[in-house]
Order: sequence, then C-alpha cells, then structure tokens
Amino acid sequence: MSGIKIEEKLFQNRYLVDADNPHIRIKDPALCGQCSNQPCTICCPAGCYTREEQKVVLITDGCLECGTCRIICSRQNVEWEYPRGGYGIQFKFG
Amino acid sequence: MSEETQAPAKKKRKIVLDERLQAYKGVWVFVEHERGHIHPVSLELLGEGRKLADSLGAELAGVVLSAPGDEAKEYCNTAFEYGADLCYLMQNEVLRDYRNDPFTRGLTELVNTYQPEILLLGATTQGRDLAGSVATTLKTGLTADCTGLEIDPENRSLLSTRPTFGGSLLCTIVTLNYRPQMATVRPRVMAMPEQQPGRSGRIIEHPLAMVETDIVTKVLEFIADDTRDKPQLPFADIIVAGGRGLGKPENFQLIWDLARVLGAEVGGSRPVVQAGWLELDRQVGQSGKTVRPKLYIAAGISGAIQHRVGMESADCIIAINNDPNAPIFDFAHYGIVGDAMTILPALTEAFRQKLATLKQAG
Amino acid sequence: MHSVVCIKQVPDSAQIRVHPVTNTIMRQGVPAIINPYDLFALEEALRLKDRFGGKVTVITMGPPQAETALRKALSFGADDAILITDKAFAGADTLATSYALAAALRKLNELTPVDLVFTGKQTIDGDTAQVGPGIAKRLELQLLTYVSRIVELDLDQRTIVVERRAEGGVQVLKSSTPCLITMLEGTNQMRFGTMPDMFRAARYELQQWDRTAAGIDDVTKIGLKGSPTIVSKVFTPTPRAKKAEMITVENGKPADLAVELIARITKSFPTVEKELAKRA
Amino acid sequence: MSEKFDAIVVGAGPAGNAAAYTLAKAGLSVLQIERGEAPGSKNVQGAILYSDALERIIPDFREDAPLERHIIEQRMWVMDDESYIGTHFRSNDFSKPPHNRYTIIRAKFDKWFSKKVQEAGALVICETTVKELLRDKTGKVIGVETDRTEGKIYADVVVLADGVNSTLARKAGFRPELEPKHVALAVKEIHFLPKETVESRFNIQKGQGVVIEMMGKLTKGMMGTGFLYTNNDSISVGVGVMLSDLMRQKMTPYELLEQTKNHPSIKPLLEGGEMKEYAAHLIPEGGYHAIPQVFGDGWLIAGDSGMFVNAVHREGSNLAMTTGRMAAETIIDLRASGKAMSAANLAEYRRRLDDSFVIKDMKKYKDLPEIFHSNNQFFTTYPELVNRSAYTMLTVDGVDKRSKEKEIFASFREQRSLFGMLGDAFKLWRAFR
Repeated sequence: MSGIKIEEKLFQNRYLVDADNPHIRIKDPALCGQCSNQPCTICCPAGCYTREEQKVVLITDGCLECGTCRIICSRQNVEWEYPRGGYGIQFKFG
Repeated sequence: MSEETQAPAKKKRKIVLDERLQAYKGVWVFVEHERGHIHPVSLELLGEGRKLADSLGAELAGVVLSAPGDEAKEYCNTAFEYGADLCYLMQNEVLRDYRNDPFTRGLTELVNTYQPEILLLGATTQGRDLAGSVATTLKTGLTADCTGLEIDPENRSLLSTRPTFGGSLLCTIVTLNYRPQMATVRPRVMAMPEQQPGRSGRIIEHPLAMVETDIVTKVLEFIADDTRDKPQLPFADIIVAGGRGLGKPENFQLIWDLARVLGAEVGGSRPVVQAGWLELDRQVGQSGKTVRPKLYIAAGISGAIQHRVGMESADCIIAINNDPNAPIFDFAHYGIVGDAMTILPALTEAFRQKLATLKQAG
Repeated sequence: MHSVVCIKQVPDSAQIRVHPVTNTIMRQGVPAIINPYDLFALEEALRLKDRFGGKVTVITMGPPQAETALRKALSFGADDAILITDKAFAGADTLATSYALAAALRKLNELTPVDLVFTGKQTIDGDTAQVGPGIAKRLELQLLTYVSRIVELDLDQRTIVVERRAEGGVQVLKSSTPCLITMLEGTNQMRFGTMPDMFRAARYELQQWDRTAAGIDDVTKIGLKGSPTIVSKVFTPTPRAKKAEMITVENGKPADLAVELIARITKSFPTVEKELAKRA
Repeated sequence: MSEKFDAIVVGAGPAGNAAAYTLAKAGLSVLQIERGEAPGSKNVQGAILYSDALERIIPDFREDAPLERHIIEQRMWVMDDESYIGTHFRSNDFSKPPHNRYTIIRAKFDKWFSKKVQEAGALVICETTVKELLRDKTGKVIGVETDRTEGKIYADVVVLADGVNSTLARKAGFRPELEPKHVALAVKEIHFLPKETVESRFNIQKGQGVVIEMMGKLTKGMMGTGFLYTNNDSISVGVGVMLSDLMRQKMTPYELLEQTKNHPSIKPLLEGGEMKEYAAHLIPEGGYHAIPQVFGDGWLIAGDSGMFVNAVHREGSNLAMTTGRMAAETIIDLRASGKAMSAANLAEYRRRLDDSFVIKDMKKYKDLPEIFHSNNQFFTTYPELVNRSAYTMLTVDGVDKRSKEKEIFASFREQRSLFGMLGDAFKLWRAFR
C-alpha cells in the first residue's frame, strides 16, 4: 500500500464516539489466528482491523458502519451491532 | 462575542472616544497570588503590559488585593522588578482568600477611582471569574484567552488577537467607545520578562470599605492538589511520548527511563492507550490531552493528524521513527530515522551526561 | 426545586477546517451542536432534580434554528424549554447576551421562583466565560464558577456547599441560593435519555420569547448596539509546516546520533537549554 | 402507559421517509425512528435523485428541496489504465424544466424530506436504535424495542426500511445473512471546489450538472463501477466493487479509491479540491434472485433492506421511494377495508411490486449478476481491447487502415478467440434482454 494514511481521510469525518462502549466485537480472537488470509484486515474501508502477530486487533473508533466485516468473515466471528442511538459516524454530506 | 452571527465590521468603524473616557490612562496588570507567591502568568503579563505602556507612553501599574501583612509589600516589590512603575495596593481581611464578591468590589473601586485604559488579568480560574464580573459591573468590553496584544497606532486602542472556532482560526477584537479595555491571557502564552533585581516603584494604598458580614459566600477550606500521582501532562514542560512503533509494552520502559532522567512526564498516542500499555490520562491528541511543552520527544509515533493536533504547538519536537516518510517528520523540528529501541537508551545516556555537565557548570 | 440551565447552540468547531492551500475557512457541513460545556451543567441540574424533585427549565438565546438544541436538552430530561429569539439580538457580544438572559431569568423567576441558575464553563466558539458572571452580577446572585462538585444543598435554609477549582487546589465554599453555578468539564457524564423523554421532547410545544416577552425594553443594551467589543477581522494562523531537520552521523551509531541531536537543540532552542539547567 | 401507533417506520432514508410521509398524509398515527443524530447522518449515496419516484409522493418537491444540479450530460466511460473510451450524451432538453434527474447531497436532502414527513403529521424520533422486533405468541410482529429504557413501542404494522444490512429482519429470522456475491462495497469522497471551477471544468452553466459512470480496468479486474458526480460547489467521486471480488484481492478499498482518483482522466477533474468527507456503504447487487421475503404477519420491508436495487442502471433511491410508498399504500388500503395486518393480507404489497417497474426491471436483469460475476473479461480484456483498438485506429503512423483493422481483429481473436466472443455476445444478450 503506497502509504495512504487512512487516518488522514477519517480525520475529515465527524464521529460521536461512544467511549469504551464499542458496537462491534470479535467473538473469539483465537479463531482469527487460524484464519489464513484475514480478509477483514484488507476489506474494512476504515482500516479498523489490523493484524498483530497471530491476532487481529479491532479499534472501532473510525468505523463507517458498512457491515463488510460481518459479511466477509468466513467464520462468522464478528458480533456486529449498530452503535447506541446518536453515536458513531455522523455523515455531514453522505 | 459570538463570531458566527457577527459579520466582521465592513468599513473600519471610526472609534471616537468621548470626553469622559479620554481621561483613562495607563496599563494595569492584576497581580494574582496564592499562598505566598505570585502566579507566573501575572509576571508574563507585566512583561506584555510594559510593551503596551511604552507604545502608549503611559505607566504600567500592578494591582494587588490581599489580606493585611508584609506579604503584599513583597508582591509589589516583585512587580516592580518585572517592570511595574507603580502598584495599587488594597488590603482588607476579607481579601484573604479569593472570593468573587469582595475582589470584584475592590477592583471595580480601584478602576473607577484611578481610571486605567487597559486592564490585563491572567486567564486562570481566578482571573476569568473576576474579569467576567468586573467587566459586567463596569459595562465594558472583555476579550478572553488572548494570544496577542498590540496598540493600534491610529487611535491608541487595544487590538487583542485570540483563537476562535476551536483554535483553527484567529480573530482580532477591538473595544469600542468603552474603557478600560479588558483582556485575559492564558499562562505560558506570553514570554516571561527578565527580572531586574533592585528595580523599585511607588505604592498607592487604597482602602476597601467592606467587612466580613457584608459577604455571603464563605471559604470553608482549601484542599491543595496532590500533584504527585496524577499525571499533569497539560502543564508539563518536557514530555516523552511513545507510540505503537515501539512494538511491545515492555519497550515502553525505555520511555519511562528517559523521562526519569529528564524529570519529564510520559505520554502516548491513542493506539498504545487503547492497547492498554498506558493509562487514559497520558493520551495526547484529539481525543486526549492537548499539551504545549518546551520539549516533546516522540518515539515510534507515526504522527497521524489525530495525534498532531494535540502536540504540534510544543516549542521543540524531536521525532524518532523507523519509517522515513512517517507524517511526524513533516512538522517535527528534528528527526532521527532509526530503531527507537536502540536510540532511546542512547538518548537517555546522552541527556544524563548533558545534565551532569550543566550541574558542574551551574 | 427549580433549576434553570442556560445553553447555547454553537457550530461544532472540531469540524471547521482551514483549506491547506488557499487558507480559507471551510464552513460547509459544519453541524450545530449544544455547547459541550453546557451538557455538564444540564446533567448536574438533572441529578439535583433526581434527588430533590422539582423542575429543570432550559433557555437559550439565538436564531430560530437553536430549537434543535432545546429539543435535545428536553430529550435528556429537561422539563421546559424557552427559545429567546429576536432580530435585535443579532451580533450580541457577551455583555449584551448576559443582559438579555438576565432579563429572561427575571421573567422566569416571576412565573416559578428559581433556586439555581446553571451555565457551562464557557462556549467553544466564544470561549470568553463571561456570560455566567455577567448574569450573576445583573441579578445579584452569588457566583460560583468552575464548580467540580455540589457537596450539600439545603433548600429550606437556602444554603449550598460546593467544591470549586482554584489555582493549585480546590476551594470548599458555603454560599446561599439563589446562586449561579458554572460547571467544570469532566465532572459528570450526560445520561442517555429514556424513551419517554424522547417522546416528550418530540411532542413538546416550544415556547418562543421575543425581546418584549423576555422583558427587555431598552434596545440599546442588546445586539450589536449593546456590545462594547466587535470582531475587526478573522484570519487563519500562518501554518508552520516546515519539515524536520534530519539528524545523521557517518557511523550512524546511536550514541553519536544522541550527542549530535542534543548539540543541535541547545544551539537553537535556548528555552530547552534553560529548562534542562533547571533540572540539573 | 406504553406508546401505540397505527404504524412504525424504522429508518429515515428514502424508503422510510416515503413510507412515513404517505402513511401520515393518509391520517394514520405514524412513528418514524432513526438511529442517526438526524435523518441522513447514517445514509450514503452517489447521489442522483430520479424525479419521477419523488413526484408521485411530493409533486411540488422542486419548490424547496435542496437539489444540487439538474443533470444535462451523462458520460459512460470504459476505462483502461491510461485512457477511456465512452459515450457522452448531453441534451438541451434536459435543461428544460421540470428536470428529470438531479445530483443531491443526502445529509441535506434527507433532512428536508424528514421535515416534510413531520409536517405531514408523523412523529419522528432520532438518535434511537431499534434493537429488535416485538412479537406475540403467534410470531406476529406487534411493535419494536429500542435501545433506550422503557423502549417498547407497539403498532399494528412495522415497515422495515433499515437499510442494506437489514439487521431487524435478519435477527427475526425473516431473511438470511447477506452473501459477499450479493453486495458491493462502495467508497466515496466529496471534494469541495468553487462553483465557477466546477462549471468551467465541465463546461456547464449555473445549476447544470454532469455525471460520469465508469467501468473497466478501473476496478483492477474486480466486478464494479466508478462514478463522478458534479454537485453545486463540490464533486462526489467513488468506486464500488463486489465484496466477493474484493475478498480475493490484496487491495484495500481506500487504495482502490486513491488509484481511481489518480487515473489520468479523473485526476484533472479533481484538481485543487478539498476533501471534506470519506464514506463507505454497501450496495445490494444480488438483483432479483436476492430479494428476500418482504412481508409477513405485522411487517413489511422496503428499500435497500429488501435488496431493491437495479444495479446496472444505478437505480436505488427511486426503487426505495417507490417500495416505501407502495408499502404505505398497501397498509392504508387494508386499514380502509378494515382488514388485519396479516401476512396473507400484506401479500398484496408483493403483488403490487410484481406489477410495477420495480420487479419487472429487476427480473429483466436477473441473470446479469451471475453472468458478469464469472466473466470478468467484461471488466478487463474487453475494456483493454476496445481502448487499444481506438488508440490504434486514431494513431496516424503511415500504417494503412486495412492492416490496422487486421491487427485489431487479431488482438480480439488472440485474447478471446472467435468462439469466445460469440459466447460473450450471447451472454450479454441474455443478461440485457
């Protein structure tokens, strides 16, 4: 990846982060270790999933709530919910 | 003043000062003190006030409100050594601890009697509390958290510049046909002037006709901050910060080692706090603390904008990162491309020697 | 018990960007929000209502669109909301604003006696922290600013004990009601409104007061005319995007890199040199 | 005392707003629940508004709806790495009101539509997420439960317009999880430019708009399309690819978007713009075969939640408004004749959809996703061949035209073989007939 910093893009967006109450959770982190290609670390448009040694780390602050991770996870290992009412991404234009 | 509904004055409104206000002369600085010593912001303001007084050809005065006792005289002497020509001194038992009522009454009394054209206060919890009620009592203009003060040569009025809209913009505020022109300034914004030992000035005492029974609000007690354990990043002068580039929580020890030698506070980027390597109070950046230290050493921090907005106004930023095109190198003052795990210990050692040599020399 | 909370609808300044090239102010898509500091004041008032019962009224002075801020305050549990809006208020600075709000509060006090008036510490667009003290002065209320905790409140004796942030410590003050309190940020966390509150906020018939309804007759005291200060110009700070001076040494040994770095710093940053000397 | 309404609409996108407006206009007590801070905060679209669907709901919408530009020129580009070949259709008739298509900015547009819904008498509550459907012993949906305390709300019927992820229907077991091959991930940015620059760059007058649809090698071999739409003083640019393809590639969506923006034909159009928002959204692409069960005891589904998107014509919001309106009309007619909101009665909604262009269009292209899915030569080989052929024909280099034609046919045959091309032609015919 030619060094496109996803943070620069996400910085333009407006988020109301529901502090320490993330709306998405990896059900069983061990499963991710056995996952060969870990597509979530590539397909998430906000780069919320990053690979760390064997594990996958999920930080939901920049989540765009698109649902991709839930659908592409071959082991259905993502517990995916909408954030609490009024929290999460708030599109200024959409 | 609310910016978004106010269109900047199109034509320059000619500020014509009516007769009564022409008499307002001189620049005053409210000297804030707490348990025996003057708050540094008041000294910084005396430095700034000196410049304003000189360009106005007027006198610079310190204003001291305190309980009876020699301490007050000490405050005046210190004010003279930082540039004041004279001090207005008001002493009364009701002024022992800061309370809004007596201090507002006292300062308003002095202003109405000796009529300054400019009154500066530190933007501390005390200064802002006092400035708000004094400005309302005097029905005059007040600009808060100024980052720049200068005199408009055309009409001798004060031009106060301050950040607005969350700091992304600056605006210049003018006080129209009202005196005194009041402004507050945050600590560590203006430069600390040189102390001139032995400089003296005259003191003008003025009584405050008030007794304790006039005042409703009582101070039951004062609980000093115990600063030892709570991290004080926003007030730290040197910060050593670590990011995910350090790889493992164990490597963070190298950050603590350097910080101990420098007597610095330890900070970190959001990912390391999220990963649990560091407590939330030490997070620097958009959703953490904003810091303005003199020296900020960042190791293994990429410098994404979310971190940058929290520390870019540090005086000197040193960045250590193994990625040559890490964004932090776009705004740091000095950069070292390399492995933080080897450079940090070297830095710790080099700083230890530097401090040793300074000790001998000092 | 009757608390009145003054709130303000402000542009979400975190969303305001300066165009990196043209340096112009990019205002598109900047939503209006409740001034974040006011939420701490509203939450504190709601907690007192939970304890002592009574009513929380929310007032704001602003353009008609400020209605959204009031409805949001209602959705957290405020009981009544009054929008003070009038063309004559346009351009008001803090002095004129505190005059108008004080007049409205006098009117409110006639309808139902007010025990506590709350404001936020300051606004994120004005940052002046003057409206609270201004209102207190005009209504002869005791002023308690930067309050971090309400320790005791005795409605019969009309006394209150609070902890207030001071320089280097916390003052414990005992005062009397009615008084004006500005809340320090971080002292509490805004609750997540219940469904009934959401319904009530959506159905609430908003009360609008113009200047006469707010009891203001002296027009020279409000709006641009009543404002001692004006904004003479708004501009963008000159960005300092200067690339870092990279430190390198021939043999690239970390020890030499460190020494070279410290030499460079002490040469061009005297304040750092002085700071180090202090710690030697 | 719990709240009870004639109907609850979940979601304030085009489908939800159309349904809530129509129901409220007919005098029903309607509650609309939106999870975003305001209607539009959670919605993302290219975005083009097709007037026809909205005209049937709010005929005079043009008077005060926030519309960016009316579209007078449609460009279709087939892209190679350094070039595009395509058609531009610009007609002065498109300039004559009433205009048929507009570019819009969804956050502004949805807020306007919601104001109309409230004026029509519906109660709109935002910042509230519906957690699950309330059902009685027989399994009939009798209301919803939100994420706020005392959050149970009852109604005779619930219209699920909660978007492509269709969480409520999935949780209630009314429909299966989405499959990667039935949905595309689109990523998009909005760049702000002075109005005059947009107009001079696209050679248009005040209020006029140009839209570009792109396909081919732009999506690096994945099945997908790109778009660039002109708004009043901004440009929306984005690219979307099938999730099933994206999963196999080693390229992140933002890398794909960055390369799209740097394509030689696109980069100059964005020059000097200030990026103000980066968004991502799933688009239902499964077509007719992916449409789930859309009605049941006490509930209906409208909009993206029912996969109602005609991908090949880039039509989604008009289908959403139409299905929202028709769901509402079905409910209104059932109430008028005193019928219960049972699955049997609500089946009428599906029958009406079958008779409308919604299902007819989707049926027309029902095999297209499958065909294109397993034949990505339509996205790689042919775009390349077509672009190269144009380049060869248009380069004057002393080579005679007959040889150039021979060379071009040879390149096609060599890539696809005569038999392969015949097969591709047949596939295209079957996909589009």
